[in-house]
Amino acid sequence: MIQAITEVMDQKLAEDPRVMLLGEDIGVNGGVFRATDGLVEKYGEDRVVDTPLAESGIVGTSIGLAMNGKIPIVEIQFLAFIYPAFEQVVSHAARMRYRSRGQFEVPMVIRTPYGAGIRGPELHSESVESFFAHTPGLKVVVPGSPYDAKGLLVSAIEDRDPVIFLEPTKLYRAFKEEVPEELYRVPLGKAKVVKEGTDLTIFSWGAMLREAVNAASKLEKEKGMSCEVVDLRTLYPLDRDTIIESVKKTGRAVVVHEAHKTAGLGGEVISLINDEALIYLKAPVKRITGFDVPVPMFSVEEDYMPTLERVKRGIEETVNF
Amino acid sequence: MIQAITEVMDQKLAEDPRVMLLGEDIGVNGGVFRATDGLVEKYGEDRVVDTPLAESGIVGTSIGLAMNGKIPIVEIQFLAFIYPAFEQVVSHAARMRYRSRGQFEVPMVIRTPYGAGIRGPELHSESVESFFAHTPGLKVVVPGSPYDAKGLLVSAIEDRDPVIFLEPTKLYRAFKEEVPEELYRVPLGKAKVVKEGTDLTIFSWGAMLREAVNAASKLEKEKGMSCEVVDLRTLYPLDRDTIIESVKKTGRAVVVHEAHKTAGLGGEVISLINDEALIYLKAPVKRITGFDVPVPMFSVEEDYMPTLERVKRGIEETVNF
Amino acid sequence: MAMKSSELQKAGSWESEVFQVLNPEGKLLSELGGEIDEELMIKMYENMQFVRAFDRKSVILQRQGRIGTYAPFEGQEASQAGSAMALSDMDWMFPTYRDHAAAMIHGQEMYRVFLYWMAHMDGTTCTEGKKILPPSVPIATQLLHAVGTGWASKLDGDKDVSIAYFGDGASSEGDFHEALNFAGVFKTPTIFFCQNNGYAISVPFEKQSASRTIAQRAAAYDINGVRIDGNDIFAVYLTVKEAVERARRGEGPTLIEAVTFRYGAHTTADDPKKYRNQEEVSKEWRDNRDPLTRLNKFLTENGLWDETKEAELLSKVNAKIDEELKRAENYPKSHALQMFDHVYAETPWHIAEQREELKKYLAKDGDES
Amino acid sequence: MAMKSSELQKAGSWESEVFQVLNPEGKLLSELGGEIDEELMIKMYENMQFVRAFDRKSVILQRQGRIGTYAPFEGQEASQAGSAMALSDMDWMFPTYRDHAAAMIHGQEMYRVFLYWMAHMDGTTCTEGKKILPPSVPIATQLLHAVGTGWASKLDGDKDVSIAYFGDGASSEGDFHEALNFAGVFKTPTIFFCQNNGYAISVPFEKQSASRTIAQRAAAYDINGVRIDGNDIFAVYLTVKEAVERARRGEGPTLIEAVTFRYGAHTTADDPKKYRNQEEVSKEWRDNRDPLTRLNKFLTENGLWDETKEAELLSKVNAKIDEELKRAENYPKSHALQMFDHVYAETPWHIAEQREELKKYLAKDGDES
Ligand SMILES: Cc1ncc(C[n+]2csc(CCOP(=O)(O)OP(=O)(O)O)c2C)c(N)n1
Ligand SMILES: Cc1ncc(C[n+]2csc(CCOP(=O)(O)OP(=O)(O)O)c2C)c(N)n1
Ligand SMILES: [Mg+2]
Ligand SMILES: [Mg+2]
Repeated sequence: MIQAITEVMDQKLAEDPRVMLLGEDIGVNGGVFRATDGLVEKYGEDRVVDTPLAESGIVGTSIGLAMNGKIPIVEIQFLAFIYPAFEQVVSHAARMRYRSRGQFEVPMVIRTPYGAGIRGPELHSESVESFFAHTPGLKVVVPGSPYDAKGLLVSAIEDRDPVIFLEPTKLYRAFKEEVPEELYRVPLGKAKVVKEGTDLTIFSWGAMLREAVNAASKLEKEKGMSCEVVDLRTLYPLDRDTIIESVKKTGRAVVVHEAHKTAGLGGEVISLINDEALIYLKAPVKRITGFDVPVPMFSVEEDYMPTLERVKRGIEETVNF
Repeated sequence: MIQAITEVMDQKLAEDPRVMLLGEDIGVNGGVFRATDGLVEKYGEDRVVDTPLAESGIVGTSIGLAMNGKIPIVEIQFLAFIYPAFEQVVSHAARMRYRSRGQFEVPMVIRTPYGAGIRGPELHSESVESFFAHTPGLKVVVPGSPYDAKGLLVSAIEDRDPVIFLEPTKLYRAFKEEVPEELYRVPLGKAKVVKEGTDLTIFSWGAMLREAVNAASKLEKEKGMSCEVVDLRTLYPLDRDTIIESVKKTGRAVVVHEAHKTAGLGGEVISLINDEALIYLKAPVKRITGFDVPVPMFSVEEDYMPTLERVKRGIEETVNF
Repeated sequence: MAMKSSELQKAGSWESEVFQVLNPEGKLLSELGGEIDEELMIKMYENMQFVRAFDRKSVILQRQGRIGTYAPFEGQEASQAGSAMALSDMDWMFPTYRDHAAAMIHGQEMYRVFLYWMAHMDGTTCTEGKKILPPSVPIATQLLHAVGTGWASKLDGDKDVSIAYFGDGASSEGDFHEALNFAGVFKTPTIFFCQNNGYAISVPFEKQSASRTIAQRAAAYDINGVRIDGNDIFAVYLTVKEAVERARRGEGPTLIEAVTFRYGAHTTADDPKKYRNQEEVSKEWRDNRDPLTRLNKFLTENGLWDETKEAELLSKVNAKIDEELKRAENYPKSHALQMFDHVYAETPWHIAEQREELKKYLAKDGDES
Repeated sequence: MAMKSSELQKAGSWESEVFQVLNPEGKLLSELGGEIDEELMIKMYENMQFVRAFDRKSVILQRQGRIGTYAPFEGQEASQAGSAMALSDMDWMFPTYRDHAAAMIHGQEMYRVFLYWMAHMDGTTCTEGKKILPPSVPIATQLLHAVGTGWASKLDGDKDVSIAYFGDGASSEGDFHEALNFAGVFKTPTIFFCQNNGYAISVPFEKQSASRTIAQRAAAYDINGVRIDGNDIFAVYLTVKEAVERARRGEGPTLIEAVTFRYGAHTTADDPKKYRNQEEVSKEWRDNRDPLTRLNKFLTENGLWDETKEAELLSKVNAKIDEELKRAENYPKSHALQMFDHVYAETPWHIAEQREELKKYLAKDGDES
C-alpha cells in the first residue's frame, strides 16, 4: 500500500504545480514509513517540506497555503500527534468554507498512519476516526487495499474540501496487489462490497478488513455461512445506501473496528440501520471492536484489537441469535 | 444553576486545602459567566488563579498539580477552547493512571460552559461531548438542573479521575430551584428518570432536557401520550441499566441532543438498546439532534438545535411507526 | 527606525521604550522624510474618526438590541487604521473580533461588519475580491494562516504580504510560538501585528507573562521585532510600511507590538469595573494619549484642520454609517436553511436530507420564506 | 557561571559559545571550587560507563528481538548523568523515550526500563516511591507537567524541584512556549533541560528554527537561560546544580540547553544514513568530543583512574545489566487482562464486562494463565 501512496504523491507533484507536501521528516528521510521517499530529491525543498516539529504549525500554515492556491498534503507522523493541531483541524480547516460562505476554501489532505498491530510505542496505535467523523466540513477516508489507497488518495487530493486520510499501518506492507500505473479515481463516499454473501454483513474498514474477510472465508469453509463483507472506505460521510441495501439482503450484521467501542463509528452504522432497516433485522447488530481502554503496550495489543477469533464468534452469535 | 456551581467551589475551597481553581478571567473578573465570583477575594490568588491565555498550559500544568497533591478545578472559557488542550486531555489526563499502573493519578475537573442557545459568537456554542466519551480514562458529566449541578460537581471533585464537567449555558440562569446549602453528592454514572411514562422514552441531557420535558407534557396534554424522560447526566460511562430498563418498559425511544447527529452520542444510546433490548423495540429509535453542519451564527441557532416542534414530531412519528 | 527589541528593554515608562513619532502633545519627534504627506495625514485623521464613529454607533446599537454582543475598539484606532493604511489592496488580512476598523480600512464593507454583529449567516463574508478573512475567534490561531498565505505568495513569486492581528493575550498561546517559528524558518512575508492593549479580557499583561514586552520575543525566532506607540498613527504607519516593504523584498517577517489601550469593555457583555479602575484609567488614556486628539492637534497647528472640516467630516461619516446600517438592516434576513450551505463544495446526502427535514418543519411552522 | 544567553550569541563554533568546564582534551578550564570532589568525579565516570553499557546492550537486545524498537542515547551520557546527579531523591523527573540514563541514575530500576522496551504493561511504572514519570511520548507535553508539579511543591512550601527533559525538536511545539511562559509567571521550581543533539529524527536544528540557540528563548519569558557543553559532565552537573539550588530558594525556573549529539540512530527503526553523513559525523563527535573519553583522560591524568579500575567497573556493570535483564525476562509476562486495570480508580461496568468477554475468549483459546 505504501508504494501506491508514494506513487500518487509523485504523480500529483509532477502533474499539478499546486501540490505540496509538508510534514516532519518527510524530506531526505522520506518519512518514517518512507511514504515520501525520493520525492524531495525530485521536486525540491519548496515542494516537499521538512517542517519544524509542531503539528499545529503544520496544519495551520497549510490552511493558509490552501487558501492561497496550494494543495497541501500534510503528513502527521502518527494519528495521535494530530492532537496539537486539533483546533486548527476542527475550528478552521473544517469551517473555513462555511464561515466565508464559499469565499475561501481549504483543499488539503491530512495523511496519517493509524491503528495498532505493528508493535508501535505508546500513542502510535490510536484509531480515533470518530473524532473527525463528528466534525462537519471534514471528510474521513480509510483505504483498505493498495488499489483503493491510490484511487482514494487521488480523489482526496482533487477534492476541494479537507480530507483526513487514515492509512492503516498494518496494511502498509501487508499485501501485494497490482495497481495501475496511471492516475485513477476511487470516489469518496462510496463503500465497496468486498465479498458478496447472504447470511450476514460485516461492515469494516482499515486493518480490520482483513480479519473480516478471513472470518468470512473461514466461516464459509467451516460452517457454510455466507457473509457479505463491506469496506466502508469513506467514514464521513458514510455510504448509507450500500449499508442499508446489504442489511436488507442479509438481515444480520456486525461492525468490526479497532477503535474503542463506546462512541466509535460502530454506533453510527447501527443507528443508520436502526433508522432504515430495523424491521429487516433478525438479530442485534453486534459491535466487535477495540476495547474501551487506552490502546495498551504492544505486548498485548493483539488482544486489544478484534482478533479473528472474536470476529468469528461475534458473527456466529449474531447468526445464531 | 450557576449559583449552585459557585457554591460548590466555595464550599470545597473552604473544606479541602488541596482544591484550586485555574482558568482565564476567573479571578477578580469572576469568570465570564461569574461562576467564580468573589472566590479570589476569599481564597487568594494562590488558590484561584488567573492563568495566561493558553489552554494547553492550563490543563497541562493542572495535570502536574494534580499528580502532586492538588485537586485542580479548571475552567475552560467555552468548550471549543479546549481544543488547544486536546492533547493534554486525551493523551495525558486520561491516561496517566493507566500508564503508571496507578502510581500517579490526575484527580481534576475541567468545567466548561457548552451548547448553543444564548446568542453566543462563533465557536461559543459547540456540543462535542462525544469526543470525550470516546476517550477511556475520562468521565463526562452534564448537569440538567441546579440540584444535580451541585451534587454532580461535588462528586466530580471527589472523584479520583479526570472529569469533563459540561455546563449547559442555556441553563445557567434558566430556572430557579431550591438547592440544599450543605454539600451533597449525586453519584456519577447514574441516569435520572425525570418523568415516568409508558409509551416512549426520551433520552436527553443538558439544555435539551427542557425540550424533552416540555414535549412530554405537551404530548400528554394534547394527545394523551405518556412519555418517560431520562436525563442521562453522566455521558461516560453511560448508565446502561436505566436506559435498558426504560426501553423494556416503553418499547419506544428517542434521543434528543444538540450535538451533531453523525457520531454523536445518540448512536451510542441506540447501540446499547440494540444490544440489549432490540426485541422490545416497537419502532426505530429516533435521533432528534443538532444538524451535521457547523453550529451556525446565532441568528439561526434555534433552528440548528432540536426545537420543541421537532422533538414533538419525532416522538409522534416514533409512536405512530 | 525599526528598533531592535533589545534596545527597547531599558527601564522606564513604556513611552520611553517605544518607537514614537508624534507625541501625545501633537509634536513631531522626528522628521517624516516625505513618507507621510499632508493628504495622507488628513486621510489618517478621517479614517480614525470614521472608525471611531462606527465603534460608538455599534455600542449604541448593541444596547438597542439591534446587534448582538459587540467588541469595541475605541482607543485602538491609530493601531488599526495606521496598520491597514500601510497595506496594498492585494495584501491578506487576518483580523480578530476586534479588528473591524482595520478590516474596513482595508476594504471590508461596513454593512458586512454590521451583519457580523447581527450574527447574520453572511456576516463572515468579505467584500468580493478582497482577501480579508472572517474574524478569528479562537485566539492566536490566525497567525499560522497568515504564515501560510504569505508562504504561498512567496513560493509563487507574488508580492503580496499577509498581516495577522492579535492581542497581548494571544502571545501566550502555543500557536503564537509556532507561527513565529515557522515564519522565521521559511522567511515568509508575514506581519504579526500585536495590539497590546494591556488586557486579555480582565487579565493584565503582567499576569500574562513575566516578559516585559512582546516584541522582545522576536529574538527567539531570529525575526525582526519592534515595539511602538500604538496610539501614534505615524509610528504605526511607518513601522508597518517598513515591515511590508521588507516582506515584499523577501526579507521575511516582522513582529510589531503596538502599545495601546481599549477605553471600553472587552465586549458589551463585559464589565471592566470588575477588574480595573475603569473610569480613572480610561480617562487617563483618553486625556493624555488619545490617538485622534494628538493628530487633531498636529493638523490644527499646521493649518491642515479646523472645526468646519471636523463638522463636515462628522456629518459625512455619520451619513455613511447610517447608510451602511440601513443596508445591513434591509439585507435579507438569515434563513435557517442557509446553515446547510457551504459545509462542503458539494452537499452530501445526509446534509441534503437534514435540509429537507428542516424545510418541512419550517413550512409547517409557516415561517419559511 | 550561568551565562546570559546574550553572551552566547557571538559568532564562532558552538564550543566557544557554551559553558564548558572540562574541555575535550580533558583539561579543566576553570576551578571546580570544591563543588565536585574526587569521589563524585569517579561516580560520574562510573555512571556514564554504566548507562553506556546499558545503551549498547539494548541495541543488541533489539537486534536479537528480545526488546522492541529502542531509542539509543549513546553520546548523550554526560547530559543525562550529569543532570540527574545534581538532583535529590525527592525531585520530580519527566523523561522522554530517550532519557533512561537520567531516569536510572535518578533511581529508576533498570529492569523496568527493559520492561518498557519489551512493551510490558508494567514498563511504564517507576521504582516505588520515586517521582519519575513514564517517558513522555508526545513531544514537549511533559514540560507543562513539570511546571505543575513544581508549582504544587512551591505552594506547599516543599523544597523539591521538577526537571523536564526534552530535545531540540521539542522546542518548536506550542507546549514548550506555554510551559516556559507559565513557569515564568508563577516562578515555579522547574528545570527545563534540553538536550540539543542537533536532530529531531532527521531534521537538523537549522531547519527547526531560525534562532541559533534554544537557550536564548529564555529571555522571551524573563527566565534564566544557559547554553552548555552537554558532553562535559562537569558543566552539566554544575549548571543543573545551580539551577536546582536557585529553584529551591524560590528563584524560579531555568532553561538549560545542553549541546550534544547522539551517535546512533533516532531509534533502532531509523536509518541515520538517510539524512546525515552518519559515519563521518558520528566519528567526529566520538573522536573529539566524547563525554566519557574526556573524563577518563582527566581522571587518569590525575591518578584517579586506571585500566584495572576500568576493567573492574565494566565487569561490575555488565553483571548488573545481566542481572536486571534476567529480572525483566523472568518477570511475569504481560497478561492481556491487565489492559483493563487502572483505566479508572474503580472499574466501571462496561470495562468489567469487556474484561469478562476477553477472559472467556482467552480461556477458550487456552492461553489464559
Ligand atoms: C483559544 C481561545 N481561548 C479563549 C478564548 C476566549 N477569549 C476571547 S477574547 C479573549 C481575550 C483575548 O485577549 P487579547 O489577545 O489581549 O485580545 P483583546 O481582546 O485584548 O483584543 C479570550 C480569553 C478564545 N476566544 N479562544
Ligand atoms: C507531538 C508529537 N509529534 C511527533 C512525534 C514523533 N516523534 C518522536 S521523536 C521525534 C523527534 C524528537 O526530536 P527531539 O525533540 O530533538 O528529541 P530527540 O529525539 O532528538 O531526543 C518525533 C518527531 C511525537 N512523538 N509527538
Ligand atoms: Mg488585549
Ligand atoms: Mg534532538
